[in-house]
Amino acid sequence: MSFNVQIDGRETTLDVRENGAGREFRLGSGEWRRAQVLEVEPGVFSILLDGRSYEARVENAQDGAGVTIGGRRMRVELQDPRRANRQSAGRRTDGPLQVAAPMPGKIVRFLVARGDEVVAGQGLVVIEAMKMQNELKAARPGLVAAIPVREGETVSAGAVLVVIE
Amino acid sequence: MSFNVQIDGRETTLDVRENGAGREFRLGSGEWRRAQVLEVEPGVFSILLDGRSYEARVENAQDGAGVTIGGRRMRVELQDPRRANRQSAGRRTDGPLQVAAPMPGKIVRFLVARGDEVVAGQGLVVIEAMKMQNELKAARPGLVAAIPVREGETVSAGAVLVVIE
Amino acid sequence: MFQKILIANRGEIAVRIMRTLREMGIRTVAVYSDADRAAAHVRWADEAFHLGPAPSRESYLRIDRILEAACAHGAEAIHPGYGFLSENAEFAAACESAGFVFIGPPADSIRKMGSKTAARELAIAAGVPVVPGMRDGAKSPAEAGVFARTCGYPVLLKAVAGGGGKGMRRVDRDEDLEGAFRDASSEAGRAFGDASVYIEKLIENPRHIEIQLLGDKHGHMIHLGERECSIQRRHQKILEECPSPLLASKPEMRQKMGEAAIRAARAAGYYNAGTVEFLVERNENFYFLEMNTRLQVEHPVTELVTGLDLVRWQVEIAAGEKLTIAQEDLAWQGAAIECRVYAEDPDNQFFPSAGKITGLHEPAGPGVRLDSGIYDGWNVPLEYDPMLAKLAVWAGTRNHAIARMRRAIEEYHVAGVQTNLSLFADLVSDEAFVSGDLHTGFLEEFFQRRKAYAADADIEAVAALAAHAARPLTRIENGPAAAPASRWKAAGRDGLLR
Amino acid sequence: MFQKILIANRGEIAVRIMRTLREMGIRTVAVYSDADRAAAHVRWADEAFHLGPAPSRESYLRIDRILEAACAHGAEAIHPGYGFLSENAEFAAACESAGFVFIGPPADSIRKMGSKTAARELAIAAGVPVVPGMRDGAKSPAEAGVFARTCGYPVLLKAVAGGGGKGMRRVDRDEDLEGAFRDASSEAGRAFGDASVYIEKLIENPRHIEIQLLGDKHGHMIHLGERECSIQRRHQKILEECPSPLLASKPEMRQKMGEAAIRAARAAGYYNAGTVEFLVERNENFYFLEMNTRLQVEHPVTELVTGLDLVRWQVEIAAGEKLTIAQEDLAWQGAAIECRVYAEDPDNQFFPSAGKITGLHEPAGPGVRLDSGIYDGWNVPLEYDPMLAKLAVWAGTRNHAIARMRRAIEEYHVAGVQTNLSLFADLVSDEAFVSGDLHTGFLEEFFQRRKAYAADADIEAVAALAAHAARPLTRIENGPAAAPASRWKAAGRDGLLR
Repeated sequence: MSFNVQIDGRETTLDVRENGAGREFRLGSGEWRRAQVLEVEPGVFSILLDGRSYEARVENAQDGAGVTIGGRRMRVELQDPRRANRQSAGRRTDGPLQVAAPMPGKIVRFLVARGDEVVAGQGLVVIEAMKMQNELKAARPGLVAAIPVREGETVSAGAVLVVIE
Repeated sequence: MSFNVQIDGRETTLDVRENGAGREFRLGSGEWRRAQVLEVEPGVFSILLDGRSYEARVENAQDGAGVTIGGRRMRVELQDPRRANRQSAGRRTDGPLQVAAPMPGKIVRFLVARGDEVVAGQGLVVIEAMKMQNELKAARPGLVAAIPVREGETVSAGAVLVVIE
Repeated sequence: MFQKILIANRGEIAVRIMRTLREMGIRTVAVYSDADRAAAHVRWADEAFHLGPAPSRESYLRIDRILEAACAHGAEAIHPGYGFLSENAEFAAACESAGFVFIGPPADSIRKMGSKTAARELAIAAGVPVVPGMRDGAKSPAEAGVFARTCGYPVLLKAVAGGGGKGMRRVDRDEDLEGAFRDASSEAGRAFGDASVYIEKLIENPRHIEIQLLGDKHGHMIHLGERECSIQRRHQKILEECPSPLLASKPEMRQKMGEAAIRAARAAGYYNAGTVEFLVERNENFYFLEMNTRLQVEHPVTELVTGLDLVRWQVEIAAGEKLTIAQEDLAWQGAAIECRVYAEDPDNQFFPSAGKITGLHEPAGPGVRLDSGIYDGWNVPLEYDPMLAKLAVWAGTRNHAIARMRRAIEEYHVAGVQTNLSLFADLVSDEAFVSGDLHTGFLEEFFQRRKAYAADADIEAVAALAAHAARPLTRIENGPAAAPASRWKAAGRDGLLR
Repeated sequence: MFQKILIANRGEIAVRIMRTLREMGIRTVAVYSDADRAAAHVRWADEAFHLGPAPSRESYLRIDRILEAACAHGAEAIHPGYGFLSENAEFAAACESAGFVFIGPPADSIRKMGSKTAARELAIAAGVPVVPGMRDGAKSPAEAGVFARTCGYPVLLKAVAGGGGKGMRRVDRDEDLEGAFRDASSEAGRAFGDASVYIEKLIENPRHIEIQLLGDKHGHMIHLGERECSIQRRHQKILEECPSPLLASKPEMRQKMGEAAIRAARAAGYYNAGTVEFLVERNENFYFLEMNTRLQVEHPVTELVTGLDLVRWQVEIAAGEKLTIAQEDLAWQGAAIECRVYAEDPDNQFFPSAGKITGLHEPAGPGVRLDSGIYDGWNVPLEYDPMLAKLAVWAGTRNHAIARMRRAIEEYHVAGVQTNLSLFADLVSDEAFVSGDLHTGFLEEFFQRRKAYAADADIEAVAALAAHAARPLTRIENGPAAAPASRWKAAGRDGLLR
C-alpha cells in the first residue's frame, strides 16, 4: 500500500509491503527497509529500525496525527492517495477566512471593527481562557466582514469570532 | 439491596438503598449513612464519607476483591445472600486437599513422598519461580495421597502438585 | 503542633502542601469547586469540603465558604498556597479573627507589600535600592532632563496616572528628551485626563533574581539564597533555577542581596516564608521590584539546593516554633532547575489547551522531582490556571542539571492536551541558555533562533511508521464494531517470535 | 569519553544506568530476551539487540551474544549492572580482550573477591578484621575448646566441607562443646564424606553495614560512607539506609570502617565502584564479610546523601578519568531510605507474583526518587528477579525520611500483581524500626509483632462500598455485551451536580 505523507508540512510518500519474513517500508524514493513496530501501550509504539530503538507516541487530532519521539513533536498526515485527491479538492485556501475560538473562553475585546482592513499577523480579538488572555491573529490579509459575537460574551470552542474576506 | 460481606475474614452485612436525594448505606447494624462514590480512574474510587476523603483501589481476584486504601490492603468478599447460600454449599473444607502451584514455575524438589503422614504447616514441595525458591506448606494434616508431577518439571499456575487426604 | 490544616487552594500546590502535612502527621482538609470533585488534591486529602460552582469567585475566592469549611472540619490553621487568596490581606485577617492561624505573614505585612508604590517607599526607607526614578511628576522637560542626566540614559518616561503603556516613552539621548516629554505628556493627558509624566531609569535586559526569606515570629530571619527567574514569557516565569548563574560564583553579591531583602521584609514586620524580587543590571546593580508575601511556585529549586522543606518551615513558624537555622548554617549544594509545565499549545501561540488527559508518562529516576496535580483520565478544567505540573531537577553542577532536565523532558509525555514541554526541550538545548547569560528578554530572542531539539535522520521515517501503525483497521461494512487494532502490532509480535 | 555503551542487563537497573548515560550524551545499547521485547529498558534505549530466548542462560548470561551485540552496535564499553554477569570475572576478561571497556573492576579483582575463602584470606592479610574462626578443622573437641574459650561463647561449629546448615551447631557453653562437636562431626561425615569441623565465633544479631568505595585507575580511592542493610528476609536485603542509624553519630567509626574497606579493596588491586560488607556487633566490633565487585542495588541511598552520581563516576573511571573527589571533600547530608519493591504476595508467603500490570500510580513530590523498570500494561515475566522498582526517599533527618517513605508508600499503587508495599507500610511505622535499633534478625522479630498500618474506624465501610461500586452491572440476558459500568459512578456524579 502507498500513502501520501506530510510530516510537519513536508510531503513525501510511504510504501508498505508484505514480505515472506515480515513487513517492509519505504519512505519517498529511499530503500526498502525493515522495521519492527510494537504497540506497547495504547497509542505508544516501540519501533526498532536498523538496531535503533524509538518510542513514538501517537495522538490523533482532527488534521492528522501528532507524533512525539524523544520529546520532539511532529504533525503527520497520512492519506491513501485516492482519498487524498478527493479531500484536497474540498480544502480550499481562498474564500472567507473564519477565525474561530480554539477553546472555550470569554471575549475580552476586539482589536478590529467590521470593515477594517487587516494585514497578516494583525491581532483581531483577545480571548480569555484559563486565567490567560490570548490574542488571535489574522492568518492572511483581508477585510473584516463580520464579527458574530460581542465583547464580554462567553464562547465555546469552534465559535466563529471574526470573518475575514 | 443487602449483601453478605467478609472483610479480611470478618463477616458483616452491607445494605444499600436509594433515597430521594441519593444513595445511603449501612454496615452491619450501624446507622444509615450517606457516601459519595466516584470512579475517578478505572478501578479507583474516590469516596467522601462524613467529610472525609478516601481513595480505594479495587482489584478483582478469584475469591473476592482486593481493596487498597491508603497503603492498607483488605480482602473483601461481597455476596448477594441468596447466591452466597448456594455457593458456600459447594465450598467444602473436608475431603482431599489439592496443593496447587500458585504460579508457573519449576519443581525443585519434593519434601514428602506418597504415603507420608504430614502435619499442618509441614513443607511439601519447593518450587522455583522468578529466581526464588518457595516452599509450599500443608494447610492441614493428612496423608500424601498423590504427587502428580515430578522433580525438575515445569508447571503452570494451578497445576496440582500434591494431594493430601 | 496543629492536628489539622485546611488548604485553601487546588492543583499541584495543594498536593505539594498535603505531602508535607502528611509527613508531619497533620490531617489535611481540601476544598473544591464543582469542577474539581475528582481532582488530585481532593482524592489525596484526608478530608474534603465542597465550596461551590467552578468559577473561582464562587469557590476558591470565597473567604466566607473557606472559613465555613475550616470551622466545619475543625481545622486549626489555613495554608493559602499561591494565587487565589494567598496575597489577600483581608483573607489573612479574616482567618485570624475567626480563630484560625493563617500560614503566612501577618495581614499588615501583606497590605504593606501589596501596594507597589507603598512597597517602593518602604524599600527606600529601609535603604534597599529601587529603580532610580522621580517620586512625583516632572514639572518641565528641563526638570526631567536634570534627572535623566543624573541617573544616566536610557530612561523611561511614564504617565503618573498611567498603565498599559500609554504615555510611556523610551529616551536614549538628551536631545530627544524634550520632544518625547511633550508627546508622552499629551498622550497621558488624553488617556488619563492627567498630563503628569515622571521619569525612571530604564533597566535594559535585566535579570530577574529573587531572594527567598524565612523568618519566625520571634524576630529571627534568614535568607535562603536566590532564584534566577529571567526566563519569562509575557512577564510570566516559566523556568527558574537556583543558584542564579550570575550569583553562583559571587557569594558576596548573594549576601548583599540577601541582606537587602531581609531589611525590606523587616520594614514590613514580616514573618513566615516570603520572596523579594529584584531586577539586576549587567553591571550587577540590583533594584527592589516587589515582595511576594507567600510561597512561590518556584520554591522547589530552593528546597533542592538547600535541603530544606519550605512548607514544613511555614507550618512550624505559623505554629509559633522557632526557626532553628542560623544564616551561617545554610549551604547551597549543586544546582536545580524547574520547568513549569502548562497545558498550552506551542504550535498555536501557546493557547491554553484544556481537556482530558488521555495518557501520561512521568519522568523519574536520579535527581528528578515532579510536583504534579494531574493524573491519567483527569479533565483539565477551563476555569483555572493551565499549569499542570512543575518538573524540577537537581544535579551537582548546572551543566549536569541541564542535561538531566533534557533527559527528564524526553521521558515526560502528556497526551490529550498540548503542553509546552517541547519548548523546554529546545530551550535547555540552546547554547545561550547553557552559557547562563540570561535576561528577561531572553525568551523572545530565543524564539527567533529556536532550533528543534536534535534528532537523527530516521526520525521522520519512524514518525510515519508510527502514524501508519496507529491507524485503525478498516472496518468491514456492517461487520462487528471491533476495537481498533493495529496491523503492525501483530507484525511486531510475529517478528518477536521469529 | 565513550560515544556508545552497551548495558548488559535489564529491568530497573538498565533503565537507571541509561538515564545517566543519556545525561552524559552517550548513546545506549539495550540487550533483550524474547520476554523483554516490550520491556522499559528496550523502549528507552537508543539501540537494542535481541539476545535469545527468555531463560537467562540463553540470553542475559550469554557472554558470546553480548559481545556480538557490542560489536554489531559499535559500543565501546559495557556496563554489567548488578546480577547476571556483573561479578563474572570471565565476562570482564572477555570484554577487555574483545576490545570493550568493562565498566567495573579488573577481572582479577573480581576473581580474588569472588571466592569467599580467598577474600577472607586477603582481608586478613590486609589487616581487616574477619569473624574470628579457625582456618582449618579442629583435630579434637579439646582443640576446639581452646579456640572457643579464646574467642568467647557463643560459637558456631561448621563442617569444613559444609553448606546448607549440615554439620552446623551453635554452642553456648563450654560443657556443651564436646557433645556438639561429636554430633556435628558425624553429621558432616555422613553428609559430605568429610568429618572435619571447624569453629567460628557466633555473631549474634549483627548489623549488616557496608562501605561504598570509589577508586580510579590512577590509584586514588575513597569511601563514600556506609549503608545499613540489616533489614533482610531470607538473607535478601529489602530496605537499606544511609547513614546507618548506628554510624550517623560516630564519624570515627565510619572512618575506621571506611579505611578497612579501602585496605581490603586495595589488596585486590581494585578500581571503579565496589562495596565491602561488614557484620557489626553490638559492641561495635566489625568483621569483613565479603566484597561486592559491582554497583549495588541500594546505591541510590548513597547518591542521595552524598549528592554524587555513582554511575557517572563508574563511567568516568572506566574511561580512565581521574576521580577528582578527595576523601575530605565528602559530606553526608540528611538521611535516605530505600525500599525494594518486589512482585510478591505478602498474603501468600511472599510468593512471587508475575503477570500484567493493570494499574500503576507512582509516588512523587519532595524528596522522592523512584527507579522503576515497569509501566502500566507491562507483563512482569516469570524468568527473572521479581524486583519491580526501588523507592528511595531523602530528608533532612532520619525521622523525616521515615515519614516521607510512609507518605510515598501510601501514594504508590501497583495493580495486577501483588507487591510487598504493605509490608513496608507496616515496617516503617514500627517503633523499633523508628528507634533505629536494627540487626539482621530484625524482620523475623517484626513479623511476630507486626501491626497493620493504622487506619480509621470507617475504613472497612469504605472498603465495602468500593467493592460494591466495582461490581459490574448485572447484564441483561442476551442483551448487548456492554462494558462493565458502576452504579455508584453515576450516583457520585449526581451528587456532584446537586
